[in-house]
Amino acid sequence: MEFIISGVVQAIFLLASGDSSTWSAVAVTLKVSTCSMLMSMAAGLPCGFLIGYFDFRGKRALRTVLDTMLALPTVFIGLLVYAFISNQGPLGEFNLLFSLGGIAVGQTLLAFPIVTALTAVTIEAIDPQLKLTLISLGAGKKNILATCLWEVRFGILAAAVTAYGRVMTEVGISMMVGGNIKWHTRTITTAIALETGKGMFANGIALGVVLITIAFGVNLSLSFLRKQ
Amino acid sequence: MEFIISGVVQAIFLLASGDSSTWSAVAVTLKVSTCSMLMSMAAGLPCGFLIGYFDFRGKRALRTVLDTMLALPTVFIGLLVYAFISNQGPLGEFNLLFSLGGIAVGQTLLAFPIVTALTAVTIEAIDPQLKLTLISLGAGKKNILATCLWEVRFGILAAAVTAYGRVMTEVGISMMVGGNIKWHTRTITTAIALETGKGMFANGIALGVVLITIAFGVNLSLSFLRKQ
Amino acid sequence: AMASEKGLMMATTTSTDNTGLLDYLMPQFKKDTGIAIKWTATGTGKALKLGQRCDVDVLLVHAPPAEKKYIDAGYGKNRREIMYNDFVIIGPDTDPAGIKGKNVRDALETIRKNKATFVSRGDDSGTNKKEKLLWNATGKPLPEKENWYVQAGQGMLSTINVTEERQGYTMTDRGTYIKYQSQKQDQPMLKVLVQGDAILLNQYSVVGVNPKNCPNAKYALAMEFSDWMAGPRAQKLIGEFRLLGKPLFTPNAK
Amino acid sequence: MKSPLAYHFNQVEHYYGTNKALDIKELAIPRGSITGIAGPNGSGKSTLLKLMTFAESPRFGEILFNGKKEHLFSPSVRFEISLLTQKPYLLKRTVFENTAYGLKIRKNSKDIRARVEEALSKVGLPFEDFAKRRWHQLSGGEAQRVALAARLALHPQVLLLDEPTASVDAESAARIRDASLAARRDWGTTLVIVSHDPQWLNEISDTTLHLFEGKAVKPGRNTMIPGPWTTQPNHMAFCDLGGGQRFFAPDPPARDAMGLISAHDIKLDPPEKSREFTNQLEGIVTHLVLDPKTAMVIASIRVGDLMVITLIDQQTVAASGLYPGRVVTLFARPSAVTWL
Amino acid sequence: MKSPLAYHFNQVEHYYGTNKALDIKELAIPRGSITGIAGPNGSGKSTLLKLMTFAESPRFGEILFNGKKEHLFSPSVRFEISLLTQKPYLLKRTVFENTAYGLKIRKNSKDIRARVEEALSKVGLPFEDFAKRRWHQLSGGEAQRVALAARLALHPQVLLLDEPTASVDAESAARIRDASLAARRDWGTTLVIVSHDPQWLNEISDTTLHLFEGKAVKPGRNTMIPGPWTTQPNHMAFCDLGGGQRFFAPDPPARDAMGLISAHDIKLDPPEKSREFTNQLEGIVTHLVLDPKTAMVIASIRVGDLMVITLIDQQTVAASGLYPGRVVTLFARPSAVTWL
Ligand SMILES: Nc1ncnc2c1ncn2[C@@H]1O[C@H](COP(=O)(O)OP(=O)(O)OP(=O)(O)O)[C@@H](O)[C@H]1O
Ligand SMILES: Nc1ncnc2c1ncn2[C@@H]1O[C@H](COP(=O)(O)OP(=O)(O)OP(=O)(O)O)[C@@H](O)[C@H]1O
Ligand SMILES: [Mg+2]
Ligand SMILES: [Mg+2]
Repeated sequence: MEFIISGVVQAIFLLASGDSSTWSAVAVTLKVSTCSMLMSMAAGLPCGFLIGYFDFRGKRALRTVLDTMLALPTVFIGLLVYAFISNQGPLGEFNLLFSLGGIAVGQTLLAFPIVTALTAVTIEAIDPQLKLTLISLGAGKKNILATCLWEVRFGILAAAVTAYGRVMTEVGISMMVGGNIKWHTRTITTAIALETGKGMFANGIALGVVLITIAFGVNLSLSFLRKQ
Repeated sequence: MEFIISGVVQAIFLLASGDSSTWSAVAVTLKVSTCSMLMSMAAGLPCGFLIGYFDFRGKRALRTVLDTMLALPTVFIGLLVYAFISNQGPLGEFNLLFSLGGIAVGQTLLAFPIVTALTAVTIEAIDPQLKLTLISLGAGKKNILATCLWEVRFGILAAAVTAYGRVMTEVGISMMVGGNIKWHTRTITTAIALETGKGMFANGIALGVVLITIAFGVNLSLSFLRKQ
Repeated sequence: AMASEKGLMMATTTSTDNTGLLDYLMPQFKKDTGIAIKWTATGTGKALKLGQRCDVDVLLVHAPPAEKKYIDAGYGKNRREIMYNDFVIIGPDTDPAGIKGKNVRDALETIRKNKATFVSRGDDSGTNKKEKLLWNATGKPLPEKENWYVQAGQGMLSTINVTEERQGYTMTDRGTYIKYQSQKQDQPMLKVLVQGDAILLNQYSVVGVNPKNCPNAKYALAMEFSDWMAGPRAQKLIGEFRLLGKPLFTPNAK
Repeated sequence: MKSPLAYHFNQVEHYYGTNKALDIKELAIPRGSITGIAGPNGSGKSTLLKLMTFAESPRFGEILFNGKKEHLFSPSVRFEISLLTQKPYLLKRTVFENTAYGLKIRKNSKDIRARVEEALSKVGLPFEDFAKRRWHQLSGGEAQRVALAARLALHPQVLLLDEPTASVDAESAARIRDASLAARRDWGTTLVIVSHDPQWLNEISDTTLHLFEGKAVKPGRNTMIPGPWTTQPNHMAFCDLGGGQRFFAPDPPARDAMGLISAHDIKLDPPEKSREFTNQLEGIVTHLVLDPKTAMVIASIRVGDLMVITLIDQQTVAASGLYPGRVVTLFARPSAVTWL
Repeated sequence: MKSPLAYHFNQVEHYYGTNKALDIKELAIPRGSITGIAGPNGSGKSTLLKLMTFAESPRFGEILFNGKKEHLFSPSVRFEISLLTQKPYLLKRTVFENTAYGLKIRKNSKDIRARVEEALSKVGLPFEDFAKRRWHQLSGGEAQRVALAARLALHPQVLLLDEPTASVDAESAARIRDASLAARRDWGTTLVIVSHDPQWLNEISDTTLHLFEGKAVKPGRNTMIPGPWTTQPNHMAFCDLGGGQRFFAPDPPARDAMGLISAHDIKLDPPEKSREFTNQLEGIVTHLVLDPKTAMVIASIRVGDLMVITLIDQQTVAASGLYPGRVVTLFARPSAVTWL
């Protein structure tokens, strides 16, 4: 118990004192997660829209596959990405191993099914009248995509926030692909894992509190989007 | 690359040959994740319903907190639970540490915000007419809860599947609270982490494939719920 | 590995990193040689694998038999012993099985006979490999499936925590034990019961990645690192390194 | 002893934000009566019905149900009052399940099928064709009728219908009328029905409450004269009806005041000589409709842009040779105008 | 050269699953015409309009637009055809943004405000009161009118309106009529309008297409006699109208066949002696309505349960002293009945 309290105290100290290794991990976390969120949203929103909007053969099968992809363990994704970008892998020459780019690729793979699946179900719940309404007002394909997504913006926001939570907190990919290298690829979560492994539970808690504070800040700045 | 292929081959072998340590991990994973999904759904559905259905002061703030809870790192949750249930913790006498019950508690904490947040946003998107329609047909409070949830069953299903994916794949809690004890609390994901740590990448891939196969089975059996 | 000119990528075991040794030593190395070194701390098994797959340039590990096999397989080259610390067997103060003061072999025999809880790391790490070696030295098979033989599959400190919760015995490296001890404000529930046996020595070595296997590996820089570690300055620094006031590693480069 | 009144409104005001949507000083709805509610869009009709379900409470005033203060979820409200909303919502289930939903909630499970069949046939949907269809496999009018059937199946004490005939064909509208009348006859149901079809509403209801901007307009058939009013020095204001015709009335409370004149105050023959000034308007008969209840003829006469409504008995219509298309002269005393 | 026809349907059939919803052998809609579509619920009216937007393709047959085969998203379809759906959907935005949506898509951004203001005023919603309201802050009829305004703002070449006056008050219905006529006059718009209000529809449309079970009924005003028919040995079948009255017709194709008789074939005076047998029916006049276009009077006469429609000229109405409530005798030749 006592380590929780001292962890919280320490978190305040870490944030206030500008502890450089903490801030380095914060920066890495923000950079990587922002990047992977942007990529997964860019790919996942249109895919989710297509799956949710259209009826086609094999839709249910595709949905099942997508749902299964929600259960990809991060270590597994980490291993897959590693296989491709390690020196012996087909993409070895891009030097993505132990780099932020590599982590971002893996996290994109992690977030993509979440964004896609949740977008699809949200789009599917749209009033069927909307489709005909948009067409009847002269909306083209891109307008329909944009307007449908905007109509269900709260659902999309929820998808994004869920994916963001997943990306922010994952360890497996950052560890496997990033290597948890101090000052370079150490994210807050890999730092927590490290501290916890060392038995420095209070440090782990402190870093956890730091992460949650960041997440809170992000969500707070998104919450204006929730205004009706 | 080669370890991916050999991993997949090995996965088939593991499943077919009935490798006892693999099956033990499968059983543990299924037991724990089922248990934590049941608990988090039981708590999260009503909470999500209340948040989504009613308008109240502080709703937006509550939603922000909930969204932030989506970004609780699993190691952090693991540490919190550990603090409570370790021998020196306030709940030490229940002997939950290194037990499946302890993991289930932690995973419930992990899944609860996901179920709640996604349920809330789904319920919120319900046609405002539904409320008055149900009341006007004589629905009581429980009927309203049940019928609303059933009306948006695809959204609820998506929430459940997302939470399930999260629970199935988490490592931090199982490791910290369960202790990754072979034959007892070793889940597939902690086993993957272990194998990967040993450098047995093919084994990691194999176990990952096993996990995904299970998830696919679960999602396949849920997909009939998706029939219109 | 990394793109930078004079950058060296090392895979090492968690113990060197967790004790803070590398954070203490590596800035000196950089200062002396101008080589920017980065390291990823993992289990010994994974560290060796990363070297085998050419993702790192040099290894700092502690599993001599595995290292030898590794070099024989052509993955590693130029193994150089740098330092050692030692393993100890710890257990509850009350010592229910009664192993205190015994030699390793007798102690393990006693544990087996009494079916006293023994927590193994079970993660194929250097420590775990050593432990299995000790069990093998008793001449009987590893108690893989015995109920009293708990395989934690985690790092050393977590394993000690499991041991404490279970009131069992375990084998640990001394560095981690010192950490554990200090975390318990020097009143640990688990005490050192068996130590000092020659077989308990824990040898750390630097192994270069074989350029025949990995043409891109920076073998020259790796050797520079190896030389520096074995050199007088680093050896002295290692000897002076204190964790919580206690010496941890004994330099023994030849 | 139960109150003879199903509903009693007392100084009820309801707001959306700061926007007053309803302001009913008093309203008494007897048990077993059929009350029609008419009024332009946004006049508060749906709001009135919503308050009658107790799903929302009025900001001010009180509503008694069967003489008692009531609240949502009290069993007498829950199981006895049923509302057909203006845009009915169908549950994402089959037609059968939609119709049976309320019955299942009432744990009234033995004769569900019979009740559903009865209710569907009342709205003209053959059970065999429709029971198994899913909610989205219906045309607009069919969906509307399924929603009504779901309410009829409940045999409620109070049935509130918000535009039950919107987007419903004429035959079904007649069916809905018959079903409403049968509900009163067979189950003693009190009905409150909103509709924009004055003829249909008139055929069915005992009395009609006209709402305007949330307020109840005096009962009976009225012509509304929306202004604007141009005040003259002699306290007589006039409203331009178009086509050069003017309607005079004394002292409007505001330029945009809504004037009301009862159908009984519009005459086809010139009044006996009196000192009072009389509006004299020329118009074309457009509709002559029989009021089946009073056996009077309701005549709609277009005067400029205004539709003036008057009631004439059948003999007079026959005698004066009135027919749609005929030009007639109407007379009305300015002092007969009341203000909203 | 553009085709003089806006739409041309050729052997069009459309199905939902195996259920045939529409079966139009031929249909030609000239540019600038106003076509009314009438018919009972489920007769395929909304389906017809949906096909006219090209949002869906008919299972069989082809639809030409301006003489060409068209498809969704072709610019001439996208920007020129606008449909008001039966249950209009408002975007979760303000009234202004809903009304301006189509304009913004057209990148027609300079006079958006003026256009929106114009469109809203056409449906009787003051810009100041409504522009800033959000979609859910509207009554049912107001929402319906906002949706219409969004279409009017586009000045489309083709305007398809699915029950624009459902749940709209009488004054607004008149406004919508005027706006539709103005659209044709000012922009040459072709209108196709579905409505269940025959009078309103008649006032506005050049021709009315009656649908029944997906098929077009012969044009003009008809009375439908739904059967069932009881066949007699002499090949003459009859349908019970209630009140002991029977309508005779020869050879119905099926027991439940729908018989049709034109208003012109229903006479008020007995035919000259002829060998042919004549239906003789007693009924009560219920409505006399002026058809402003033909200046004829449309008389609705209740015979048993059936509403029979006939057209009479004003002189005859005046001469024969017809008034709502009067009992009259109608005559109709059985051979005048056609079958659907
Ligand atoms: N949720 C709301 N928020 C704000 N204003 C509302 C809301 N609902 C209705 N109003 C306004 O309250 C007034 C009354 O609305 P109500 O729905 O009762 O009208 P109505 O008589 O049923 O009209 P209609 O014939 O169009 O259905 C209208 O001016 C409407 O704009
Ligand atoms: N999505 C659907 N799936 C199956 N059947 C449908 C579907 N939509 C409509 N139908 C059926 O097709 C027929 C024609 O429907 P349509 O909506 O065109 O009727 P409508 O003439 O517009 O009726 P209404 O006056 O009730 O609006 C009806 O029998 C209806 O039940
Ligand atoms: Mg209303
Ligand atoms: Mg329709």
